[in-house]
Amino acid sequence: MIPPPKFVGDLTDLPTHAFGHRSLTWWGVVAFFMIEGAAFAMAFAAYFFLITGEQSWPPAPYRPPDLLAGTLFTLIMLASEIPNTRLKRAAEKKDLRSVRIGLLIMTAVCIPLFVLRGFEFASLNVWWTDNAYGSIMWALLFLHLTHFATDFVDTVVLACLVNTRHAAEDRRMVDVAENAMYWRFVWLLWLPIYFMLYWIPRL
Amino acid sequence: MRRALPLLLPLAGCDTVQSMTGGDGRQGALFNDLFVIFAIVTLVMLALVLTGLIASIFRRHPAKSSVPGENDEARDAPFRPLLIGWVALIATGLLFLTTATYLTDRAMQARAPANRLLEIEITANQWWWDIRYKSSKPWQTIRTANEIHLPVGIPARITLKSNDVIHSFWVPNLAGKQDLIPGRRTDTVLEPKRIGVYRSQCAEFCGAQHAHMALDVTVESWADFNAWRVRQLTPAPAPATPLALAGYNYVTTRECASCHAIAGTPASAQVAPDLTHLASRRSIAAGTFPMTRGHLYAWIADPQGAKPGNNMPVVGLEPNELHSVIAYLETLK
Amino acid sequence: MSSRFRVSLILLAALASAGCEREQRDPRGKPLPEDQSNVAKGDPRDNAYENVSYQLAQGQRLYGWMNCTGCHAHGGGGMGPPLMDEEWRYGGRMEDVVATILNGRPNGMPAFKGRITEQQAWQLAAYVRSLSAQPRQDVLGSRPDKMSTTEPATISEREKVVDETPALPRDEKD
Amino acid sequence: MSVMSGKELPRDGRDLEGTELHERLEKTWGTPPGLWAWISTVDHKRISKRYIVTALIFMLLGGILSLVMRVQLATPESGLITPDRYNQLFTMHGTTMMFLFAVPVMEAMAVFLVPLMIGTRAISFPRLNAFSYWIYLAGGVLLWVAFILNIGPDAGWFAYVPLSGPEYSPGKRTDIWAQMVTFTEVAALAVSVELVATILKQRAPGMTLSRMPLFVWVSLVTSFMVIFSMPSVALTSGFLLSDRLVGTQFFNPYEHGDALLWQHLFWFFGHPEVYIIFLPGVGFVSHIVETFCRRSVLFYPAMVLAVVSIGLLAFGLWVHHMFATGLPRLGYAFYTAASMAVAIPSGVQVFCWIATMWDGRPRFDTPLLYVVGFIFTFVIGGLTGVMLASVPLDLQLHDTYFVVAHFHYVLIGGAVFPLLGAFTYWFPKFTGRMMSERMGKWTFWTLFLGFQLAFAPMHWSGILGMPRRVYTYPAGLGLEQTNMLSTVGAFAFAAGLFMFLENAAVSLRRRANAGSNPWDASGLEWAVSSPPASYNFAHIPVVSSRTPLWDNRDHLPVMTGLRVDDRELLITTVMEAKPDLREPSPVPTAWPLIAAIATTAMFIASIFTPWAVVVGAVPTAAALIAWFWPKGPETPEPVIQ
Repeated sequence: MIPPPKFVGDLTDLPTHAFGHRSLTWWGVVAFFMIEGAAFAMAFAAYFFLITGEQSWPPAPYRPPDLLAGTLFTLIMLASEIPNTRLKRAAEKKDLRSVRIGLLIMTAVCIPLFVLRGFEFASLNVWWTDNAYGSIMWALLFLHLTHFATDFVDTVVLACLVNTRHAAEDRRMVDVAENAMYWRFVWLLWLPIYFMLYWIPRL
Repeated sequence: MRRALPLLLPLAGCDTVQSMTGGDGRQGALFNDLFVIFAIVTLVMLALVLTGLIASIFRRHPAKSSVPGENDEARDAPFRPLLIGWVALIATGLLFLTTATYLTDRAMQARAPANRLLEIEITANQWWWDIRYKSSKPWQTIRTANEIHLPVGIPARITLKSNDVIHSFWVPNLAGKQDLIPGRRTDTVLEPKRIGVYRSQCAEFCGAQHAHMALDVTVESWADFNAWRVRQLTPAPAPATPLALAGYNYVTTRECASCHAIAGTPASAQVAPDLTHLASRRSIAAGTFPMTRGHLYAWIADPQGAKPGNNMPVVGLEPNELHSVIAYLETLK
Repeated sequence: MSSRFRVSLILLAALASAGCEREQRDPRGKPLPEDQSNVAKGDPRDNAYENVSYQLAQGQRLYGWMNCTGCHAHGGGGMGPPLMDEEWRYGGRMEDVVATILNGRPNGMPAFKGRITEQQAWQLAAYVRSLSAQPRQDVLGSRPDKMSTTEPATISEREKVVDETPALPRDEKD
Repeated sequence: MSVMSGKELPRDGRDLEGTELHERLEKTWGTPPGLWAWISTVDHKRISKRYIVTALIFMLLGGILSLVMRVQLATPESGLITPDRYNQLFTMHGTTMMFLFAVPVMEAMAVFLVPLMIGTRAISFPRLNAFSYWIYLAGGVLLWVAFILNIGPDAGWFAYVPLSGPEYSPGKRTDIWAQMVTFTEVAALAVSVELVATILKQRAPGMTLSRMPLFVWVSLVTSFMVIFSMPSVALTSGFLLSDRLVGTQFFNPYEHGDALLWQHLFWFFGHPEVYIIFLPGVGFVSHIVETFCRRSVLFYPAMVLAVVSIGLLAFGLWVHHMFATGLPRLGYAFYTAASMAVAIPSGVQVFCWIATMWDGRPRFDTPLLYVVGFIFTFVIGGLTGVMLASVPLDLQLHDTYFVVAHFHYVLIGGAVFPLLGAFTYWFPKFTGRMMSERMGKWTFWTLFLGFQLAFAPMHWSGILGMPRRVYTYPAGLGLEQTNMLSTVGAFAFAAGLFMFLENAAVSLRRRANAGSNPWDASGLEWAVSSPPASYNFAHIPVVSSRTPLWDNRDHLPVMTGLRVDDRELLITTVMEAKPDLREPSPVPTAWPLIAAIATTAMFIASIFTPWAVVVGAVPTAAALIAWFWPKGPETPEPVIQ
């Protein structure tokens, strides 16, 4: 029943990995971006929906969040793109030494960010139990924290991995490049959240 | 045309007190007209599809010998004009239906110039309706529960609120639904066209007794309505018999008075339905039972058996207390 | 039947009864037997109200319906004593609270005997005790769907700080 | 590590084919007997079968609930079950059918069929696939164990706040519902990610986008719909859980929250959900029509366009579930128009199928009967849908039994009939056996007539004023006959379903072996043995048309050179499907199961305390790290850039 094969080509010489959209993993990562992006889009929609029901935002007598911690966090996030880009390039060039250093730098960058995030919660000037304004502010900050923490764990694991015997495999470099891509996603996502948390209540 | 809808409904022998086929209100009648238009258009479309389907099944198909899939794309071409025509037909039908929808909706929204407008405020609770007829003079405000009376031909603007969860106000014979949402204030207009008794039922799932959350609607002449209103404005009469007096004493000082109000007596709590004219209503417990002495006994003696999960507790009345309470409640005409 | 299977059946049954108890919805309230002999060990009826979500929730609604908020607010106290703290003037056991509700106390607490049913008194008492975190925290919902009448902690705390140090940078901006 | 030439590695080709190739590939890809292998397998076909069997069990359970409800509703003021129990029943019925049956079973069909249809050896992320099954199973078991313990959710499958909020739904019932949603969302999203990557990157050489089988197209579109709609309900059920557990105020109208926020977020998911369930039916029907009419479906581009446009329109309709909430009237016009517009692509599809039957040479085997039943039923459901899109009509018909009739016509007619047809059609591919044709026809007619008897009267029940979700109704409203008819019909329909399952069970044991292509169909899934070998394709097929098996009757063109001693996939380009890479595919492992157990523990514990999220994240993260940690050195490969 099965028609016999007719050999029309050979695949032996194809490479076994590639960077960017040629690789399967890249598409998986992008699909996860879409999922998370959709979740954040709905959270943003919920935020603006709640605003429409209010006389003022934040509702009286609440004060808008304090700017310091969030702004510092944003600046460090933006600055971290410099070592992040370098790391991605090093991975694509398969420069293992630079990748090792780059991953350590990215891990180190996260430490002050975690501390600042703690201060950010404190500077919101509202508890999540106070009202829906407080709830959505905490929710946005917390949702972003989970993404940021996920990438941190991923970075730490990769930093360990590139110091084991698995480091030499070329696919590791693809992993590192994709982790760098994820970091971009994390800070890109942060920019609208920063604006919504700290500036819209001041408009 | 208003009467055409029942013809489409072989099983609907007659209009009932809770049926969309009634068309007893202005919006209800408009709904019926629009429904008939939609029914005709959709039935025509269905007939077209079924004709095509049946024809395709029973037509003499070409012989079975040729190879499957041969020249398929080339053979698609003759069907193209048919497909385009079909899409155009659907689009035209939709355009027609959208226009009809728009016009009907506008007609429903339109306020008939009325020199009299009734203002009613309905607050939904799990699982009963709190009714207030508003008036510029506070002493003319009527408070009742689980029933509304409407004068025929006079629009009633109804403001809707909820004290707990989302409910939906719906008198199928008169008009479509409007949700009652806590924290929001919605409104709707009823314009009854015909005298009659109707039944309204909560149309949004609201918990354990959603099924037993009905509202009696009476549409009557202006004179009857006025008589009813005057009666509603009078406080409860003093008990005349010793038994009723015993009941009065119980109802106004004990558990009942913690939740219910009876105008003209010390009972003034706002938690549960107003009882001032309880005995004049058509039903008990938000349309759960008809108003009869037997049902009243059953309800007061064991509200949880009659309507499980509702918020009226089993008080555990002694038989003599029960008799006296019922005797008093029956005086609340 | 293997013994392991039997053990797992028993475990499942235990889980079932535990789950059922807390989740039971008996709209009549639990029967309240007159037996008071076991008071020393704690009244067995405590569990039937205090650890049953539905009874607590009913108590929560009664708390509003019977206008307890009028004096006690949402537990913070007002004319009447606060109910959120650990202090009980007349004893904090379920029976004590029920007795307080039914019989009233001097200085303004009215007696509710004859105005609410005994089951309702137990529901209320269970809710009142839950305000001071007496029963397990996950039995009652986190908050009612009502306005919270207590002052949000963040505002009052921070206002104080602002008052004491008027030279904070964000004040200049204002 | 030295890079050595990979030329001497064993690969399929002229030197290695036939039985020897089969044995060596089986060693690489196969699942050996034994419990451990069963637990750790990542074979998409095995996981798909588990998914399907589990989903069918949930369907039966949900169906039994509906029978109990129908008995309760057969007579007015019936006292068979308490209102509390009834509310649990209808909530469980809706939740089970939507979250535990319809979406998973459709995705499971895609998990089985898509890799075969596009000619690849495995799904893209097979471990994620295994994980998704375990998570789905955990969510379903959680819900049903809770129900058996009388903690079943009772706020409706839509769980409107504030009824589902902390004050009006005491206890853990709603938390279990909300967390079950999280489980099934995770599972569905994971499958969608796999399908998108598989479809875009693993198609056989030559299978350009314009040669993709229609079922692959609908799988792609529904996967994107899942990706964009399900995060919405995951987010909002998260809000609900936090309102109930940690006292956030999202839905508390007295503290600046809004009850309608839930409805917007829920229906932004809930409406696309309906099309996520219905679109795979479009795919099934297209394949069945093609095979049994001996002619490819007319106007392939129009069909694809129709599927894509339904996928897009689905996101613009959610407000038509909320017409009665009193939103600004002006905005309604848009949603009315958008909702009605769905009739156009649906009409195109119906036209194409009927025209295919007209122009082809139909043979009315059971699968094609289901298609006929589908067209009849679905068109009625679609037309009542047009009625419901009209605001003045909807304000009357909304939340009545008319709507119940409508969506059962759409979902059973539009999805379950095609699904049963698809089961019959692909049964030989799944199991290697044919289903009984005679029994199949009896089954079809029982199901079809039982369905019409059960659901047609509900239109009248609704028009006569019967609201949905009521545990009983008073006598004297004219509802007695219609409800009795519905109950009788429901039992007939249930009998049909049992006949179907009986047919499947008997056929599985007794019927003769089906060949690889018993229907003489055209798709690549029929170019492998029935049931397919663990590696699917011994050689990667090459495609040059939409109907490869019809066009290549003598020889199937293939490409060779994938490794035989390691799991390797051919990765092709997105648009043109040109061979691009050979990527390794993961080996079996139990880590997905372990990760699923850790995640389950975290999810369930977080019903009781928020700290479970923090504490539970640690074992979950540990399991995930172990899962992705590379095992052993890869065998060396030449690197050619």
